[in-house]
Amino acid sequence: MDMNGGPRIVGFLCNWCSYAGADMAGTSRMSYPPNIRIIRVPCSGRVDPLLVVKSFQQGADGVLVAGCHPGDCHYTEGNYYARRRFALLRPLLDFVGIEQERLRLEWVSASEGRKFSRAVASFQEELERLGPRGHRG
Amino acid sequence: MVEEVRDKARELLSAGTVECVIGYERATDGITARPLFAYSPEEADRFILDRTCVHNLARYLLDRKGKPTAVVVKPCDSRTINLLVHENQIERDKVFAIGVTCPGVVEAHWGETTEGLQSRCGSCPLEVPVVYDHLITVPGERQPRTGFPELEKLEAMSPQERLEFWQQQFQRCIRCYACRQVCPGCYCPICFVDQLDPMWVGIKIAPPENQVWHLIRAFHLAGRCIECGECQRVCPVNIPLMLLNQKLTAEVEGMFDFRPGLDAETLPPFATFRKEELEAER
Amino acid sequence: MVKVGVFLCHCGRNISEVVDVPRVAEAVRHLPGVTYVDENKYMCSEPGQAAIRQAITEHGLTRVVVASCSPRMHEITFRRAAAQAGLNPYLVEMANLREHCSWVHADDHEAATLKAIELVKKAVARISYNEPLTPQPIPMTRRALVIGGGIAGIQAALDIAAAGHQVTLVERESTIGGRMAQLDKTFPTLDCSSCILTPKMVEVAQNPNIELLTYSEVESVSGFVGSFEVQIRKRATLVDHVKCTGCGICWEKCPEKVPSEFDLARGKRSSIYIPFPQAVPVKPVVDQVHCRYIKYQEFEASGAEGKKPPQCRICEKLCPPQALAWDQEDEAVTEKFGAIVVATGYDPFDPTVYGEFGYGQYPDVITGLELERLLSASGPTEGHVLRPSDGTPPKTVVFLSCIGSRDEERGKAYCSQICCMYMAKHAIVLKEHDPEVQSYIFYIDNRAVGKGYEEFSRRAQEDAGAVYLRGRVAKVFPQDGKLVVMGEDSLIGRQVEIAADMVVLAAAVVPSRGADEVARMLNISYDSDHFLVEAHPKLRPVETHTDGVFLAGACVSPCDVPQSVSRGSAAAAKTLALLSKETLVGEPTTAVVDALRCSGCQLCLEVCPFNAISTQVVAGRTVASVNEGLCKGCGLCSAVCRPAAIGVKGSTHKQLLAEVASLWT
Amino acid sequence: MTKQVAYFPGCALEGSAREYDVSTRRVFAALGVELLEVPDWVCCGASSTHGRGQEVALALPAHALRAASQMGLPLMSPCAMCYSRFKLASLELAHPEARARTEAALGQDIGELPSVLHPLQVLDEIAPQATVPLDIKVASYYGCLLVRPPAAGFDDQENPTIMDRIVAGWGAQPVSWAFKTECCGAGMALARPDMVARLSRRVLEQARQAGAEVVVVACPMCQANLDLYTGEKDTPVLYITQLIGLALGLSPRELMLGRHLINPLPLLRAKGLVNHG
Amino acid sequence: MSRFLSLDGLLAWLDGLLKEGTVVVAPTLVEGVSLYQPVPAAAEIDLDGGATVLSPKEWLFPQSHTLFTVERRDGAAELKEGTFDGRAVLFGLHPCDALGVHLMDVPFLAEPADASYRERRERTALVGLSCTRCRPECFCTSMGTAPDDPAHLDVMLTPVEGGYAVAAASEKGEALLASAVLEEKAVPLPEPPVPDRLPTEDLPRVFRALFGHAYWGRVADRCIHCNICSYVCPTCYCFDVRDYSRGNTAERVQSWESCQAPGFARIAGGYEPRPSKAAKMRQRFAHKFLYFPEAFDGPLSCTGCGRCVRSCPVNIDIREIIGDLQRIGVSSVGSGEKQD
Repeated sequence: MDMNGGPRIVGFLCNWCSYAGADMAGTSRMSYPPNIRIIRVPCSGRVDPLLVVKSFQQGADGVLVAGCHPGDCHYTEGNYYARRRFALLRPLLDFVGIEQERLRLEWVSASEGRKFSRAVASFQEELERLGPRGHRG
Repeated sequence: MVEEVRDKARELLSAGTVECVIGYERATDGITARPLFAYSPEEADRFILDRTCVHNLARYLLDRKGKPTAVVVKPCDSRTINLLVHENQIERDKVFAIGVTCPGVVEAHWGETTEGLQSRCGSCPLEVPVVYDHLITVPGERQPRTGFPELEKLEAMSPQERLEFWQQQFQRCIRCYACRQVCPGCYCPICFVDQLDPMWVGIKIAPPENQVWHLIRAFHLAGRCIECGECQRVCPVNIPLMLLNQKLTAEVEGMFDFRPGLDAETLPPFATFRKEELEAER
Repeated sequence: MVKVGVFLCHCGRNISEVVDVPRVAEAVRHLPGVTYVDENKYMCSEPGQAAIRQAITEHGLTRVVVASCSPRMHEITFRRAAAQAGLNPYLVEMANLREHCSWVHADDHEAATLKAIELVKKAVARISYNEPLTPQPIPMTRRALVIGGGIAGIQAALDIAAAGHQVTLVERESTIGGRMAQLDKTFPTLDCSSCILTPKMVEVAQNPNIELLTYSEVESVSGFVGSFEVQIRKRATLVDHVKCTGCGICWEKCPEKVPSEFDLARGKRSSIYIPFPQAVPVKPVVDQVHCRYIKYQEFEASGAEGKKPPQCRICEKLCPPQALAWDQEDEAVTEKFGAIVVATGYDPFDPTVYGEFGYGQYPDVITGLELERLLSASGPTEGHVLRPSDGTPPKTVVFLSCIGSRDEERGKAYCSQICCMYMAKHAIVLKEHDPEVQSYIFYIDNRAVGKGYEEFSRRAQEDAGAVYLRGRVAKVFPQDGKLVVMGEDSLIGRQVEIAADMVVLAAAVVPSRGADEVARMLNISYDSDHFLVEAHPKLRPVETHTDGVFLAGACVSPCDVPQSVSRGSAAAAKTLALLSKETLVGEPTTAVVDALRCSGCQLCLEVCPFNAISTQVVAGRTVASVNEGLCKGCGLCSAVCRPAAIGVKGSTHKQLLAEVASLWT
Repeated sequence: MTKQVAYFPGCALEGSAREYDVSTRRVFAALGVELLEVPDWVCCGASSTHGRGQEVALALPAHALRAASQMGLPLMSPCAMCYSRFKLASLELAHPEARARTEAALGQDIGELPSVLHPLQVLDEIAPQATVPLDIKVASYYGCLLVRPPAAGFDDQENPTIMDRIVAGWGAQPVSWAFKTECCGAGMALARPDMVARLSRRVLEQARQAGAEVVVVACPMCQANLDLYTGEKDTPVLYITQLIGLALGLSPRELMLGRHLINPLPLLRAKGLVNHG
Repeated sequence: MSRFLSLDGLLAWLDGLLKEGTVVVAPTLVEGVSLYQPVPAAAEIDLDGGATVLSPKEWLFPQSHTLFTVERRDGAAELKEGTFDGRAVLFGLHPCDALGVHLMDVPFLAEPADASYRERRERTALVGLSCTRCRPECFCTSMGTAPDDPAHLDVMLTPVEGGYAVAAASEKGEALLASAVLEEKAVPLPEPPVPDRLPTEDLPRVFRALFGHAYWGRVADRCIHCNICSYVCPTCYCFDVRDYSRGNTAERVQSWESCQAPGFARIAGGYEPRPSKAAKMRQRFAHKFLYFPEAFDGPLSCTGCGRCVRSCPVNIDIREIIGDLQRIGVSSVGSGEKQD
């Protein structure tokens, strides 16, 4: 079901801040595009580049990794490592033709339901602008 | 200078300083080189040293953990030693590094060699090994630095063009894993790509699988590739693998001012972080 | 082959009015592994849970997927339900059809239903890789360490001991008692501080469950909750405390008098001394900086020329039990503890940064704590308040509040909490001491929040006639033998000047020196003001991010005696909850290493925030090994492990990969 | 240590406070610091001028700042008001937009902002070389502008010590007192003489109580007010440069000691700080 | 007199075959790499290219292919086999590669035959091209074929002035030639070139004798254990089979595998039957010169094409190894010090 129903987004959300932030968006009824699939992980620092690359291979148009704001990591440092990891993965993806805009790292706290829903919406727009991925896994 | 290698080897072997000296000898085509493992002073007579000595012999230290070994290293190869020491794979004091200065090496495949140097030599930051126990100076002008010309060519393309370029490359891949086997940074007991549980990639040899393999292979070398270029040299179907490594090398140097293997102490990019950094790159 | 039961919740109409639940049920009925599908109006209700339990037993389910609300809401509920039916609780997964679906896609029922189907598929795909997890039991050393012998530490130690557990109380000074011991009276009841404190101090000394280590400091801490290895340095007192009877001859006769730290240099002590009469233990220590005999020995050792200092040793000559032990040396002891209470207390802020108030320049400008010593019967003036300059009793006393508090410019941003009340107390007590005393109190806001506090500060104004002036003081300067306090009464908008005999500065409360080192040893964090940080400011106020380490008293934030005591008891309660167990059960979701896959590169050691990873040799290869006691299951190690050799239980590579692979199928 | 500075005398030192200008030039010459006067300098923008709005408040001082910058030297002005204005202006000009607006108004680039100095800061770095022992009790009076606002000041805003340190270095005995930074009444001398009188007298009273024989100042306004409203007893008020001049053996005439309302010479003679005159 | 096919005639013939839906698999140049690939038009064929990097086994025994897929619908499973039901021409085989195909037939067609191999094999005709020159790494004559040997081929073409001398070697070949425009004329055949000859006398016995010889350790020293030699080899036929499942569909995939690969034949619990480099290395040659001949009485499992020699990154040279072993064997059969 390529682009109809909107671009496919895989969201890796840290359990402590961002997953709770997504819950907050729910409890506050802040709607956002339905075509995101959220995978709960202990920490944004847990997200292995392999999972991102596999997501693209499985046909994702975009991958969102969300974690606690810098300094707020439940495990004190996880998000800093994540930040470095994806800062390097993005240009590599871009280099092989997967536009780096397709991999997003967002800081979403447990109280930022609004920020989460906006992030998904704007990511969706971005991906629509980019169109379907040239080569899908 | 060839004699210097032979003499040093004889000396180390007869003194029993090391059990084995790894150097180069002439290959069966009579024009290229191949690795030689000398265990006795006599064998040392077969050592050669010239611009066809392309192999990164330091990689073999992984096969000789704990055994006192001497190895001939060019500047690029020498970075291997720092990398492997830092990553706790080898003990520095078990290694005797015979460093050779390097004016660059040629493209050499069985039965054929080029006049010009390998392109990767253009981006090599070194002329003298970063680590050695004995240094041999090889005469010859080092070629001027060219940076990463092919890299820039590709970066100038549109994402779509790059996509097509790499699909063309990856679909040729036969997954012989020579690139991995020859790489000094690829020493995992069971490579993720060979793992069946979970099956990250699996055995299927097809473009999507090949792409995952090549992306992760490159990423696993981010901040670790010591630019010996062996992966590209050994590829039987001429995939320009160094482009992927060079891309990451450039990014890592840009973001973290780090170039792997120049010393054995500095923490690599993924082992550390700075609180104030990279918010822009997000 | 797993047998998965899928339980779909309508959540009243919260889910079902958007998501076509029966359609979801149909769509997932034939997924690999799914052998049972059920719907319920409220899965979390007792009937709902009963349905799950029943299905597990009747259909022999080996996995349970509950598609309802957020796992953060009810994961525990459903895990418990499964456990009751004999299924390992970690074989339960949830699909979040409410917060992540029906509530956010209310405008598009079709899309929401399709998404719901995929969310359930995802959970089913994941769950076949769930493994039964049982928490690793951590052996509990049923013994606690309390760092700091102030009132908070004392209270914690007593409560822990009262519950019948062993506790070691470590105090840096030669006596326990801390700041409270320096106080004259306590607000708002005005009980004599030492009268209520001393009995507790004595109880500490006498309680068989309490090991008291004074004149000692914690040097290093390793290990984790249940078994902390702590190295404690007992500093040499040069007095054999076993022999010593505390008769007091030595400190009476010692000729070398030096300023007393306890009296904040307002009084003197001998160089072999106990800080104050009610000290516990009542055993003296030799001050090695000032002792004449030590000086003599050092001179001898140096081999310098010239006149030798006197040998002295009067204490030794006069000591009946011959307890002097000149060759005594520091002693390092290492002990094991199950839990640690940190009660390092506070220091007063140094007011000299406020040049305009002339503290240190004019002898009659003193701090509140110094006034306490002057008021104290055991203080340098035996409770007669006299001006340090000329020894005359002050008649006009002016108090300056917030010296270092609520001042980001030159002090601290925070409110020190206790000052308003002790200024009121001082006004009242001074009046009691001498009816002629007139107190003026310059305040910014009079903060009297606490039981009986407001009444108390009224009492200061109405009974003790203290004049409260709202405003900051610009300057204190001497004039004709008095201290002129120049300030503003912001309520009438006028400059006021008061010729005072004595000026008392309510210096801010700051964490005591060295608290940050203790924090580093325990791997707990402190804020920019170096106060130690709680696990949660509201809901976990005495816990820290390091399991088994608790906080008590003013090391967390400024607080008064009653608060310190309750914090001490709270920390004790938390400690006892641990010590009451033979073994601890931590979360089982920790990292595990597959030694066959581990390359031994040790990158995981670098990134682990909890130092939970070390190395071990397996079949001749050095590989990583996880200490489950320290591991918190964050998975940083897992993400940097190239051969995927280290994984986190409950968030394994297989589980996450299965979720990814299930998408859009 | 600075060997050359761009020197900005300012209006006061051209008129009422000429002795401050002269003594400053003499002392610094003697100490081997070359004062290069800012070419055709204009008003620094102090006193009431800068009240007219930010543009003029920055454009006026910017003129001298630019000059100093072109000379490649730090800008030094003995007048506390000028100093303060320059310092504050240079802080504000650090902000690009303020700078842009000012350069537009000026029609010139300001260039790299010079550091702004007060003579006290320079003197503080020079090793004293007294030839005449200054056996005299001194109250150093800083007034408001040398230390406030904190951003512009170069010492503790409530209890500054730099001047005490300097005079002590030159052999005098600074007294410890509390009114170092109290207001002298400043520009209100004409509008509210009564208030200025009260404030200034009080400052002098405090100095006397602390046992001071002379008060040293580093601000023309302070000098004028204290000198004028001296109260019942006469306490000479000298510029710090005059005091140091004495220590260097300069004559009262060279230091224009005669210009003060309270004649310091009797005391100074008594103290043996001047022999002829 | 023999049959002659002009160059244009050849192209027309192949394009004709393509038109009627026959798959033509022939050497083509991809980014400078010569590979056997199905071609869209005869013009794409790299006619005078020497030996390809990969051997033609790629077509009969693909790197990877799906044996079957299963789809699950409403509880019921539906199975689809991956079949080849077309016709194919494998064009441009040199005699060594023809021998290679034959050596693949031996294990794959021996009952019980490998269904998918047999299917492709039967539906594929082999059109050969005799060699006009040898490369330094060639040694086909040592392995029982020759530059002009038509054995195992359906059609044999010999390059001559302006075209090819054509010889049909089988009925399949004759049938295939039906659509070719052939001329009858006398064409002098060129002298076939002569490659190096290796001492292959009773290799199996020598291998058996030197099985535990330290020599293996020494050769293996420089081996990096990649899969190149096995993958370029026309006779290596090891493969692995795995199931891929995703949602309601599953797929059984067969892919090449190499005895040189780390973890080859590793079994549950991590046990490796051939842990040492030496044992791995020996395995490949022992298979070719000892196990295979013993298992299928006779033929050595090598064609002398020299691809492994050319592609090996560290110059492990099968010719050198045979030479060395013979030398050692002669000097000290059996007496080699035990190595593992």
